[in-house]
Amino acid sequence: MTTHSGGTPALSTRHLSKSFGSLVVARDIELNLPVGARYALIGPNGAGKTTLINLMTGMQTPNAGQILLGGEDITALEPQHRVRRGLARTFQINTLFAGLNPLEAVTLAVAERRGFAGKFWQNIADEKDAIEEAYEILVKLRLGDVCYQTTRELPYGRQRLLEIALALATKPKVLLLDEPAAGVPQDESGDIFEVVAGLSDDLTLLFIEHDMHVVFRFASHIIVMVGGAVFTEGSPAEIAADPGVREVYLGKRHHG
Amino acid sequence: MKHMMYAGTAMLAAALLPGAAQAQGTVKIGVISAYSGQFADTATQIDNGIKLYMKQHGDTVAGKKIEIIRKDTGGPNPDVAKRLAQELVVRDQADILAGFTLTPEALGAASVSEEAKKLMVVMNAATGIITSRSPYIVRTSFTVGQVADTLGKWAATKGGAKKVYTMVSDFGPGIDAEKFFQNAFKSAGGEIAGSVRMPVANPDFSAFVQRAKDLNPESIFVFVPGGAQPAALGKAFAERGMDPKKINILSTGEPVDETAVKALGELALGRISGWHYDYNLKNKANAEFVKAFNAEFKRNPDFFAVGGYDGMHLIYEALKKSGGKTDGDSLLAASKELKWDSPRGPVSIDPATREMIQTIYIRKVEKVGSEIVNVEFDKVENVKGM
Amino acid sequence: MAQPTTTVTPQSYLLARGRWHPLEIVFWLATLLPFVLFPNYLSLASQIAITALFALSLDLILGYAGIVSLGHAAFFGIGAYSAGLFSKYVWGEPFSGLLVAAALAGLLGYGTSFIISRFRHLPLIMITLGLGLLAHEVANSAHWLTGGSDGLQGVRTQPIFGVFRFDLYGQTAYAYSLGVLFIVFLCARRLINSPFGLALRGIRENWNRMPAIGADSRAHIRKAYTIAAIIAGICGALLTQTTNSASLESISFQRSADVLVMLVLGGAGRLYGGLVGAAIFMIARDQFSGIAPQFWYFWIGVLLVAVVMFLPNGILGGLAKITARWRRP
Amino acid sequence: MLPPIFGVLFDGIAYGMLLFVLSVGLSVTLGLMNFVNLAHCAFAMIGGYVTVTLVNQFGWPFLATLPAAFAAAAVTSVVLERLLYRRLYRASDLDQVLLTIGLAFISVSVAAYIFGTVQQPISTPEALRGSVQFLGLNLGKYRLFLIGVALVVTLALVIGLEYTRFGAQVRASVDNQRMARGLGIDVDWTFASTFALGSGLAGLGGALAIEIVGLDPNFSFTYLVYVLIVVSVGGLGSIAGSFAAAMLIGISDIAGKYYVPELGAFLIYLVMVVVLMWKPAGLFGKR
Repeated sequence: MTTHSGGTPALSTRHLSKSFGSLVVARDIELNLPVGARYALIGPNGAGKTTLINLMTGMQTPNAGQILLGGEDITALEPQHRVRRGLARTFQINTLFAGLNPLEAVTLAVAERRGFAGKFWQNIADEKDAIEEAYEILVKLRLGDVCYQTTRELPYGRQRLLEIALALATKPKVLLLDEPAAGVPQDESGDIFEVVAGLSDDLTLLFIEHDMHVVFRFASHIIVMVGGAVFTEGSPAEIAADPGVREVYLGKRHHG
Repeated sequence: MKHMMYAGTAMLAAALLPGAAQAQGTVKIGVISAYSGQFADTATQIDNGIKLYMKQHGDTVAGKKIEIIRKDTGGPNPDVAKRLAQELVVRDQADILAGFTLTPEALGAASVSEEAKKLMVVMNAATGIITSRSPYIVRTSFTVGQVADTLGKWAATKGGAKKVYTMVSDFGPGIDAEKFFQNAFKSAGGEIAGSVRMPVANPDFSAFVQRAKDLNPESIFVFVPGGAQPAALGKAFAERGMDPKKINILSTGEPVDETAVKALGELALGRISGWHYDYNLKNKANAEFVKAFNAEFKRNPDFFAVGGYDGMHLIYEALKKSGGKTDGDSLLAASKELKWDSPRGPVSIDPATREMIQTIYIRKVEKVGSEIVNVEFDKVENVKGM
Repeated sequence: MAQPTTTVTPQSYLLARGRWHPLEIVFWLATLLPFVLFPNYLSLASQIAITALFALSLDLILGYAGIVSLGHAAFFGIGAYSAGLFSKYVWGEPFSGLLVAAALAGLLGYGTSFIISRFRHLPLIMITLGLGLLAHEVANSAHWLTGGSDGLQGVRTQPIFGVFRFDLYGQTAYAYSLGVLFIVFLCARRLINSPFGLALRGIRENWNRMPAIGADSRAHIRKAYTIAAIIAGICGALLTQTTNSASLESISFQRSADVLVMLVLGGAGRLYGGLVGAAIFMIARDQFSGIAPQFWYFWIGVLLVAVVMFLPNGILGGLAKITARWRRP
Repeated sequence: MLPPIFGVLFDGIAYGMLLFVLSVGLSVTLGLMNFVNLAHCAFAMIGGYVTVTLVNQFGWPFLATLPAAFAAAAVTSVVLERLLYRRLYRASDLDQVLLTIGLAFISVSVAAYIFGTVQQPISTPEALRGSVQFLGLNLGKYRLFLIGVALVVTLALVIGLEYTRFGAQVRASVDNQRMARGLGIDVDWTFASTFALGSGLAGLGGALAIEIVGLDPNFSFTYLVYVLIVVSVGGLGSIAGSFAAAMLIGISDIAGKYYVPELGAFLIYLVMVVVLMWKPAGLFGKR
């Protein structure tokens, strides 16, 4: 079932549940992400995919269940502490620092990780290593040429890349990508996923994506969610062959 | 920066030396007052008093032209008042500082008057300590102690009160009023049944009035600042069924000022107060003053206005006596001997304290014809400031 | 801003952002002009410098971290009273008074920062307002200590360095206030260009993203709030020392509201916004009230409305937009 | 016979109702339109001065001036809305603060210029003076009247905003301007009339307030803090919330002063801080 059997999973959830009154958005979710995996999370709108990411990253609090990062229980940790332990995410809707430029934003993320963001007595320009690290990340994500432009003036596709750059600057062990190419024209979305595919093999990836071509091309493993619960999971081939998936998801997609 | 400072000092010295000579023909009076903000009406009335006096007596005294420079403090800001006093002395070459709606303003400017040796005429601010802050301060209003002490003594003796509950606003003048009234009342044989201090910004008094009523005292002494509160307090008394005709409600003048009495109407009947001035006072000087004031400003004068009016009188007379000399010492010496018939009755300056010696009237709110007014029925003469 | 060229490395770009602009040097040279050109206005200049510093301290939390406070005068007042009480009961040396005031205000700021950092938007504004009003009531009810509404009596400030007396012309007062303003400004400027300054801008730009890059926004806010409180305390102390008075007005809602208006008028989120706003507001007020002591509110009101209509984001914000338009025709 | 504290509580409720009428308009404009209108009490002051002038100069009966106070404040606000406010619907909160504080400044000096700085006296009709006896309590007639007016206002607002076509349009425009325009709703007109309604209520509150708290040119600022407290404690845009908050503030203020007068000045602020720390969005707030 898993590509890397044995060893502690990079990220796992146990009996993770969340509901608002009678509306259940996460039902007893059990997941294991092996180290270095490339997982896709699919499912119809309202299946609870983003909620799951919110729960795992601590932006929402579960009613029950645990989240384990590299075997450590992080359920009670605040979001920023999960990030510092190596669990990063991007957002489906751009959640960027509109008034900063990419260099500043990524440098800030690096500064937070390196623990000197509270230093108020030193010029930021003196932090040469951190600035260079930030610049390297930007270049890797093809943002080197626009790194001095204010974020809000960047083209939309570039902003999506900056989402990923900010997450990478935290040097995550596990990266959760919430529709990284959402809203990007089809021809550009390939670019974004190529960048994603080029990320280090040590990095464990989970991404939400609707475009099945992209999913089948980049994922080593697919999780299907429906109605707040895991419907099924398996290799791309298994999922493609699963008639149930076709019915609940692929079938519905044509209506949605 | 040091260089700049020395350069500045040199320039200043040069600029200032001829200063005294330049102001030969005019006497400049800097009026520092809270013209804007919550206390604007007080400042307006003081200003009306000043304007009326100058209209009646001309703007030339002892051969010199009087010029008024008005400065706004915006409220009880000692720092602003001090700065304005400095500017008046340094920039405008003022000879006399005057006005002072509120105690903090007067306290802020006091040090300037002392350092620059300028006569400072306090036309309203009424806390006792003010005159001790600079030897050049003369006050033409009153002190809270002067009124509260007199009323306390009067209430325990002639007023026949035995047990009093006191209700005052929780700020300087209120606490002064409480202290002076209680001490005088007790030393004249009365007993204090209890007391409460009420927040300064207090729009509704029913809770405090109910507390007083629970104790069922035979007399109550109240102090609240002028403005909206006197009427609110009076209405609270009426609504809680405390009729001034049955319970002695004593106060200084503010809680039964003209606005309050007008707003309360018959509810105010029977309220007793001790005060140094009312537009309804019966004397010749006041009759003329009220008539002229009404003609000029379409409203009645109050104790603020008479403070400004008498303040100008003091300045005019002092200038006459000093023969137009405007230095602080000459004007102070001249002021100390003054004695005149003010609209508030015979007054004089106490040379020891530089406060007004004046009559404190004991009044009762009564209906005279169709009007409801404060009517004096007793008085204590020659009360010194304290 | 600067377009990337081959010669610009990321580091030199950031270095350049922190460099002094010629206009800044002109600005600070201009602050010395009153000594020569307006020697009779030095008392006003001194109070402008103090208010400008107060606005700068509000800018650190409002302009940079996006924390709107309507109770900032609480720290000003603590500084004012503690400097006054220190001179009355301990000794009147001004610099030690400044330090004591800064320490006490900072302590209070640090204590309340734990409450402040938990809230945002309207609840935050109203909680700061509530705490500010409570501080005012405490100062009023502690007559025995503060002198209540009469103000604190018996403040005696010694000459600076034992030499420079606080004189009637306000020379010493202005030199002292301006000196302190400049030194604190340098610190604030360094802070803005520091990693911490960047983090504060991050909080302002996107509160929700901060935890996702591993930032503890609340810790940042606690720190910023404490620093702002320290500076506000210094301002209060300066006012007490230069006027030998401390009053309830120093801790009032009006002072909190006024400084907010001045900062927004000048342009929040810009180092010079508070300074320019305070100077323009106070000079306008002085001039208008000189013309009509009862009605200067009218002209100040017209000024505010006009600025909002023609120069959004404050005077400096509006001017920046206009000059940007010039450069890119 | 009821113990006297009930009489005190009655006064507290009546005072709370006055705060409610003064504040509810701001709650509507701030909550529904997201506009920070710190000049709200200036509109209240307009209502107050209209009533005072009509009663004292023109001899109108007090009650007849109340609709005039409402109308004057509403009309003035529409003029200002068309000229100034409208341009700042999308501006930052801080710019809105600056504009409306500026207008409040202007209102203070205009009022001082026209009416003078003096406290304005008002004589209410005989029927509203004095008090009635009820179970041994003295209930002020004017306070009974205030409570009645507040109840009518509440009822009218709840019905008006929940059950009428106008209410539906307001809510639609607030939720999604573009969609509302698409549905043929005149969004500009809806906003302007909501604003007029809010300011008109302030004008009514200002007229009713004279008897209790007086009227002078500083009114624009004196009650601003109280109004903001009521709006934030109640929850933005919630009429029931403003009502509950005004009651809470009125009663806790008066009861606090009665039982622990030493805390008199602190209590309102403490209540606000505690409520907001417990429920940052206010008692009935949605966000």
